[in-house]
Amino acid sequence: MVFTTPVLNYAQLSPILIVLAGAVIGVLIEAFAPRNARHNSQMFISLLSLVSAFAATVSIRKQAGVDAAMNSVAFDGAAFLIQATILIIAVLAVFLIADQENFTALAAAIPGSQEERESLQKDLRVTEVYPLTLFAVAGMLLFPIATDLITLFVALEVLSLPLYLMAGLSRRRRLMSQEAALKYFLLGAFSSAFFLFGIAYLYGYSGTITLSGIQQSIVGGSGNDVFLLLGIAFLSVGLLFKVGAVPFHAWSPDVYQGAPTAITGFMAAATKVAAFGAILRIFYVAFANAEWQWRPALVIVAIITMLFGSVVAITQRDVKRMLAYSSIAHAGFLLAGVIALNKSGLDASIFYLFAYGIATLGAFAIVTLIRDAAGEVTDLNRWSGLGKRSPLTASVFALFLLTFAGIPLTSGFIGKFSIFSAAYQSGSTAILITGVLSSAIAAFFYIRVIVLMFFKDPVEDGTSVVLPSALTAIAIAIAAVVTIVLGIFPAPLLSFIESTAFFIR
Amino acid sequence: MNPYNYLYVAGLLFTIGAIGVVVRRNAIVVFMCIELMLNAANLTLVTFARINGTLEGQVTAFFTMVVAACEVVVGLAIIVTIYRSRRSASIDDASLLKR
Amino acid sequence: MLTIQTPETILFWVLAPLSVLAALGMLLVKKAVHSALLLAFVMITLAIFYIAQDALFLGIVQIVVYTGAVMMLFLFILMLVGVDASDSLTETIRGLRPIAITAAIGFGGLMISLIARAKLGHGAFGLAEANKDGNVQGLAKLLFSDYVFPFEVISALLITAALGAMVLAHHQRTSAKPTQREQSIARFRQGTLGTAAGLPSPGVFARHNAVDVPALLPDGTPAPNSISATLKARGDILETSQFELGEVDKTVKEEK
Amino acid sequence: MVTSNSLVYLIALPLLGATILLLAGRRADKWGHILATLMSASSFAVGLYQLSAMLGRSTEERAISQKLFSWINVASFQVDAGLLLDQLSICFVLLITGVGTLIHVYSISYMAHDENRRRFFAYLNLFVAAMLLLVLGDSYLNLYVGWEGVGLASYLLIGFWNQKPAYATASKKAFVMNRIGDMGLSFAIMIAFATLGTVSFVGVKEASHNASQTALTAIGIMLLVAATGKSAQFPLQAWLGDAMAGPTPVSALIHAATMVTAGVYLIVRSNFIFDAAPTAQLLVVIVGAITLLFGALVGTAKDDIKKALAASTMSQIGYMVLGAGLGPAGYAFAIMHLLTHGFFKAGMFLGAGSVMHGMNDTVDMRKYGALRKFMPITFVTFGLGYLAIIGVPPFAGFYSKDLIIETAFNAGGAKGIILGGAALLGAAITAFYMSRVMILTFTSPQRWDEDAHPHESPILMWLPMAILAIGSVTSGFLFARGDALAHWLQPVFGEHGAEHSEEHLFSPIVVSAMALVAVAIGVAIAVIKYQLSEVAATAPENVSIFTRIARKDLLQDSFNEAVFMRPGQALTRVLVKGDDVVIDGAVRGIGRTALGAGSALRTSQTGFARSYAALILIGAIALIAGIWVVTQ
Amino acid sequence: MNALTLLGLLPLLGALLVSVIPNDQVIRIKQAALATTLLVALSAILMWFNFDAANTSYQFVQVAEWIPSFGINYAVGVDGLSLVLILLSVLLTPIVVLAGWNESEGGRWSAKVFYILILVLETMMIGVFAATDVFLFYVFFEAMLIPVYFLIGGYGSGERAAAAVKFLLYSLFGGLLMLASIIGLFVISSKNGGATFDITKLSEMHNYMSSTTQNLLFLGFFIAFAIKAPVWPLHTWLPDAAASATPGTSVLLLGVLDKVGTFGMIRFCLSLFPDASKTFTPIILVFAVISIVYGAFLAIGARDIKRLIAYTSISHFGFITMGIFAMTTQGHSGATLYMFNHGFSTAALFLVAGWMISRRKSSTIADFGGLQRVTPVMAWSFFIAGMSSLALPGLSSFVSEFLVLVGTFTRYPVAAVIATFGIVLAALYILIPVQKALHGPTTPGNENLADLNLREKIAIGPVLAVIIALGFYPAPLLNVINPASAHVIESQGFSDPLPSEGAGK
Repeated sequence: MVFTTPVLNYAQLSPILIVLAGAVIGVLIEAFAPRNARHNSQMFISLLSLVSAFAATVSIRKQAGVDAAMNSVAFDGAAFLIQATILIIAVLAVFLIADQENFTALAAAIPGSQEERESLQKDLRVTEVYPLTLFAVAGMLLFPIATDLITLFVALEVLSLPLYLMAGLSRRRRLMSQEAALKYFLLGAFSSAFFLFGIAYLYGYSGTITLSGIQQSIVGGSGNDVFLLLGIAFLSVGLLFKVGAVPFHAWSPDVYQGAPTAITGFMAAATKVAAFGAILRIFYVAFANAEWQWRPALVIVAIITMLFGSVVAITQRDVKRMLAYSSIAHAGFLLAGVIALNKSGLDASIFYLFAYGIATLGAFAIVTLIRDAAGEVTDLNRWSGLGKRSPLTASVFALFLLTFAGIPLTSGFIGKFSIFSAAYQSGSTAILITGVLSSAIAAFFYIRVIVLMFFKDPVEDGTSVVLPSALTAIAIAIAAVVTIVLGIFPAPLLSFIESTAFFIR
Repeated sequence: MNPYNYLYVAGLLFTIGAIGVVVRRNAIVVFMCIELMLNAANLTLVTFARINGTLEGQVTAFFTMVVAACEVVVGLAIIVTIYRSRRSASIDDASLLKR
Repeated sequence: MLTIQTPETILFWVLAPLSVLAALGMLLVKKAVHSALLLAFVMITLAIFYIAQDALFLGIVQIVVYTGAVMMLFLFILMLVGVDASDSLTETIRGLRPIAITAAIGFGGLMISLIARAKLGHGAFGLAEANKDGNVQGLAKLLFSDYVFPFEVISALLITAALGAMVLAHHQRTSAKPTQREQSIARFRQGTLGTAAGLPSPGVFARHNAVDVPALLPDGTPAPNSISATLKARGDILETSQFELGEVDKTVKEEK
Repeated sequence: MVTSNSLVYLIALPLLGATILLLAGRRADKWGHILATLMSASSFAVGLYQLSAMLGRSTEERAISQKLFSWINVASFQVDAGLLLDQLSICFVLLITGVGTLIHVYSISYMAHDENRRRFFAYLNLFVAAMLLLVLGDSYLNLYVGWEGVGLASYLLIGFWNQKPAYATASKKAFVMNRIGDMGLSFAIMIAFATLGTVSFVGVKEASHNASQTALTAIGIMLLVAATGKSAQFPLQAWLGDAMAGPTPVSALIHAATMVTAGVYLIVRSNFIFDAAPTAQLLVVIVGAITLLFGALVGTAKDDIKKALAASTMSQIGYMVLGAGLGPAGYAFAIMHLLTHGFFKAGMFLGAGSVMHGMNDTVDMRKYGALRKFMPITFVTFGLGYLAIIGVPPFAGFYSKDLIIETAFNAGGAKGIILGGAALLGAAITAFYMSRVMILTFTSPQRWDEDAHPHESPILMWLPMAILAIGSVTSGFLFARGDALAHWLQPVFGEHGAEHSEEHLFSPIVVSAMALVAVAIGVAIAVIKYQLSEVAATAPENVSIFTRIARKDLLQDSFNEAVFMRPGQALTRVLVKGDDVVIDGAVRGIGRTALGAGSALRTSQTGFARSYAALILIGAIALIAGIWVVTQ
Repeated sequence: MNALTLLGLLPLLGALLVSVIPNDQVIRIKQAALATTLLVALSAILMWFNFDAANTSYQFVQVAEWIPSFGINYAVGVDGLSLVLILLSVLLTPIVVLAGWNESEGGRWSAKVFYILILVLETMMIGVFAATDVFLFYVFFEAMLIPVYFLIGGYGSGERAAAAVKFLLYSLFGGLLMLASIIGLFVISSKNGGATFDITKLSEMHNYMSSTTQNLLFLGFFIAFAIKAPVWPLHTWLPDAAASATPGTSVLLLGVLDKVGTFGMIRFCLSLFPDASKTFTPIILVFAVISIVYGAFLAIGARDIKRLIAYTSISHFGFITMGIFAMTTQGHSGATLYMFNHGFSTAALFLVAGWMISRRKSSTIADFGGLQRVTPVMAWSFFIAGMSSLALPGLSSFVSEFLVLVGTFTRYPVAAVIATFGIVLAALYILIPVQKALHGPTTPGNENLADLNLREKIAIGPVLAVIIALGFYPAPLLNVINPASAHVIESQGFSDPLPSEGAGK
């Protein structure tokens, strides 16, 4: 028996490794640093590792190869773009997370107990969220570049487990938060079981677990496609669950609502990017040659996702739930990019992910600012008159809503335009028409919120806009600026993506 | 005997696990059902490893076990937390978030 | 080409129905503990299947890690949550039962018919070739060469799990635990001698000596927390008034 | 054609006057009326100058034109702002400016006590300008501008005292009914452009030689519709009676002498179309005949002096339309009657105004009587007009009306007899109701209200009346002598213009005799009925159904109301409701459907993790069911 | 820098200027806004004189790459059609600013916001007419909704928020349909000679489309435009919006914004999809004729003066649409001229109605009465505007309306005949409010209403002057319009019908 020593290309793995290192240092800080020093040092370590990871990604942007980790990961243009996107979002998310008002003081304390009150008085902090976030980020960085099914599964779990945990750490309405964690966890585990089952069948079909191996089996396969299709179907269940596509979406409104808002923002933005990155790679690289079999199903899923998300969002009364449904609708739009299955689909998806992710984070950041004595106010009715109370906050939130609605001169419009044109290019008229229709429906509720904020009088119920902490303010400002700049001058980014994005096989 | 028979068993076990998630209310039992599904997937992997004559399937199953172990830790921690808050392990009781 | 020998066939036909039945039982029994035990049984049968299918290492791991550790963790948590907690199996969510039954039949039926329909284009190869250096060695080769990176990343998962359990379960002291000295100072500062001494055992000073009778404090007042919490929980606690002392001097005199 | 650059002054002067008066506002109150009158008079002077210039040219060169600028110029649709002054238009120019100036003068006094006199004069000037544009425009589209312009002026003047809701309504009614006629003119122009490719008189005239009869008939009928609107002909006559809400000089100028005759002008101007379109021509005479009888019948029942005169105007224009419809033979007579009518009817209206002026603005003739003694000049001038209108020789009406009756009889066959008979009958009824007006107002015993102090009007009022009376007396003779007017107009109507019909059903003298007999009968009945018997000061109620119908203008308003107005209002209500309920309702319905769907789908989010799992499971089942189907 | 770009930037600079003036110096803000708009108007007039009417190609052209990935350019240029509409926009804006001097009071936000919105809107209006790149056009088309939305919702009266939402949703819906068509065009162009949005190049694309595709794409554009220039039955947003908006906003809304619809029909529907235009012409004409009659009837039935004006506009837009699809030079020139004239006559009506309403504090027609005696100048202004609205010969609307009718008649006589009935209805819907509001006895409460002040006179004067002057001498506009119209007709493969009778026979 010959054992070949594995050769790892550490440069290409460096973003992941840096983030993991940051996470481990974070854990060590938790273990050894004095309590009052933890928060700042954690934040510093987190930001430092994320920024260095970003720098690392940028420095290797020209590299490409499938041998970074013995065929387990592929590094290519698309990988660079998606990793960079995730890291940027993560940095902004850490800004929000650093605003510790969002997190419980002591997760182990029973809600409403004396212990909880004391820990609040003592100003305890769950600084563990930083390493947890970093672990999640590491998983997200790995997920879209994984080229074998094991790595894919492991990455999925690495990104999910911290999120399950963090969903339960809300400072207020902790019962809801814990419930969100429970639901997210149970359903997440349920869907990963499907994912794994899918892996099993794909392995059974092709005898290999690498994406390129599967692709070769599809091209040159003998026998019939039952195992392949079962594999694709079950794998898709897991993947579509992560992006919140109907009918695998049900967790997202509950979890978005229950989780601490900073985490919701992080989850909504970064998970979507990572998951779509993975979906794009899997479908473009491994399944492309079986497109005529999976595409109709995906078209149907995309259509009902767009419509469902938009229609249900209309009736929402809670801003976080509304954003959740909106994110479901956006998952549908993004699926259009997968369905497109061409270069412009890839480019469009990456642009869309970037634009959408940043705007989503910005929107949730604004949600953290609207508070009353008992914490965040997410009841939309109590947002009425926000434009009067705080014109700037309301305007920025309106900007994010407009970009979600795809109004020109915002990044969302360019994204929508490019993704739908890519889908239409590959012949999906149905996607185009449904997309347009559901955008119209979606506009309905985005505008409703704008009306509420600007055209209704404020109710005097103690709801107020807190001054954002510097970090939150920076996050919001960056998100707003990116949204506008990408709406007006998208050309540099678009052509950069166009020239950069590709999948290596 | 055809090794496919293992696949049938795995399919049935996966089905039972999936249904268990839907019908059982105790969060721990639900979680156990998910474990059953993972086991079914593992059985499929092992069987396919045998059919395909490669060990990748077994490696994957091995990974699954590790991952499942981690999942169990996190999952049970969450369940215990919610049990401590609510004095109930029924997932039906956790339905504040809806609509 | 792989041929399956008779012993394995027998093994399969004995264990497979049992495992499915056990799984079904796990689905249907009321008590969570029973479910757990049945699941453990299923896992052990699976372990046997693994071994039968030339996955010796996995079979062992299945028993040691899965059945041994993971299932025990389940049982432990079940104990923590209340061992006799039992589910009523009546469905409370309207319409879910028929959906579940249909889904069960549909999913199972479809799976079986699809597996029956599937053709791989080649027969079963068997693992003789792959396992020729030994199953464990073969796995190790893959694990430490081709899949070394996910293997390493798994560590992140483990740390996450540990960290997560810590976050959710670890109680940080919000204040330093009072020392004995502090406790006794606090007792004397309460302004009554009744509580100045440590708490007596049940029955102490009482006129009736039994575990279900609260002790009397030096000032004659009863101390309900001298009785075991279990008895309290059962409601097995006697009324104390009949056993109380009549006259007690409750004033505190300063000793010069 | 000879071009000129002075035609525009005809229009520009009064237009300038109107503009100045309207823009200057109250500042012009002191001198506004004088300026307006001067403007009108100078326009008249320009007209006289043009006439003399025209007389100085040979027959072929009498028509002159002026192109001001290119107005609407889109591809083949070329319309210049151009003016055309020929023998026909000069008649109108002089009538309009001449009578117009007299009425300006009259109004100075008549409107002296109205605080808005300046505005009144502005409107008058505006009217004169518009009317001149109507008759001077060299294309149908230019005419259209004047056409609606006079409509606007008429609207403004009818509604001059619009603080009375009824007057405001009357003005609106006039405008709307005119618009129906205008629609006809629009159609005519559109058809002309679509079929002939031009809308100028000259162009259409040339093209009409080669055009099919269908096209020309269509144009002709549409022109007739236009004429019925503007000239208050059947069936668009209903507005004229109500239009008497305007100050009396307005009635005299617009609703008697000039504007209402625009329809006749239009038909006569379009002679080349009607000549080639017999069907349209036949319709013209039918409309004319019906209207002349209709107006006459209405006239017999009116107690309001102005409404009686209005009905008479309608009837007289009926004569003109009848004449114009009789083709080349009748054009000149129609114009002649138009001119003479301009004199005597304007005079009578002014007289009526004078009477009202003296009688506290009472218009009910049953409250008059015996005014002869108190208003001798009015009586005389009115009387001369009366004699002219009923057609007593040698007054103007005799010549003009007689010729129309004669031509009608000569139209040939049953048509001739019916038309001639109708015209003759009309003459008799005219004699009756005009005598009734005369008697009730001037000669019967007095039936005044107590506070009435009748007196003669000041000179500024009676002088125009006198001048018009002179016209009423002499104009007929002047025009008819040696067919002077017919010869003058002949170039306009082309070579066959003045040729008389060869066949004569009756010789002219017989027709004149029959007409005189008819007039005598009419006068006699009136005398017996009103002069020789007692007249009630209030209109008797227990009268025959015919009288009642006649009082209600032969039910024209009721008809319009029942057939157009009420269904129209109902339709409006239905549409307003429908817009809200059906169209907007559908839109709202879509919104509600979306909301409903949202609420319904929302219930899928039960909050139970198990049902979410079930959803995932169902999704997975759907996927593998798809596989099951696909791989079969 | 290009003159057109500069013109478009001027209002933005003005907005910038306004935004730095302190909030409490309202007069300064107003003066700055007025000065800016006047400057823009003057510049546009200057441009008008430098325009070569005989040249049918675009002038003042500027093309710069914007989003090269999609072949999108910043491309502006004007032909006769767009020049006229730009002129309309920039002439009306200062008038609106001057006329609505106090409109910004009583709004939800400060006067500053009001004028910034107006100025931004002006930029958008210039841009939307000047764009020769379909994408750029779409961007302006959609983006201009936002300032109008806030103008209606923030400064209007009555159910302003609901009306604003209705307006926005309708427009967005149409816009999204158009987006779908634009995507379709884009994809087709990218498959046939390179992605482009250049209007000239796109007008060749119909050669590469199936008739079904062409019809669908046409409908996407047309419905968007039919909503904008409300064609029955897509009109119900307009009365609500007009009734709720401030008079100034209504002027810009009906006078300019709705023209984008009819402008788009000419510029895009006809030139991009000539065959589909022919296919749909009969149906569109039916809708146009229904609009004419329907709008008129609803105007007759209207009780609210602003709604009445809105309904008259629906009728007028029916005329414009009819003229466009009549496919004759007269119809086209008439329609284009109609757009300009309607802008002014509606402006006059709305401004005067606004003054009436602000004095009487009611917009119900029945609450007025006898205004002619109380406030003669105001009454006269209203009257003249009304006369223009009913197309009295001698006023500007007549020329255009008659051209439309005559142009339609030569090809579609039935439509023209039915439409002509509209002129009778027009008399009713103008004279009824004139009678109720201006004539009759003075309604109690109206005795002391103030007549127009100097500022208002200065504002309304030019409008009325234009109405009258153009009625008598439309040549300056027609000279610019005609070549453009002839060009469109010609490029559509049409020629004006020859006289059916006449010289030939």
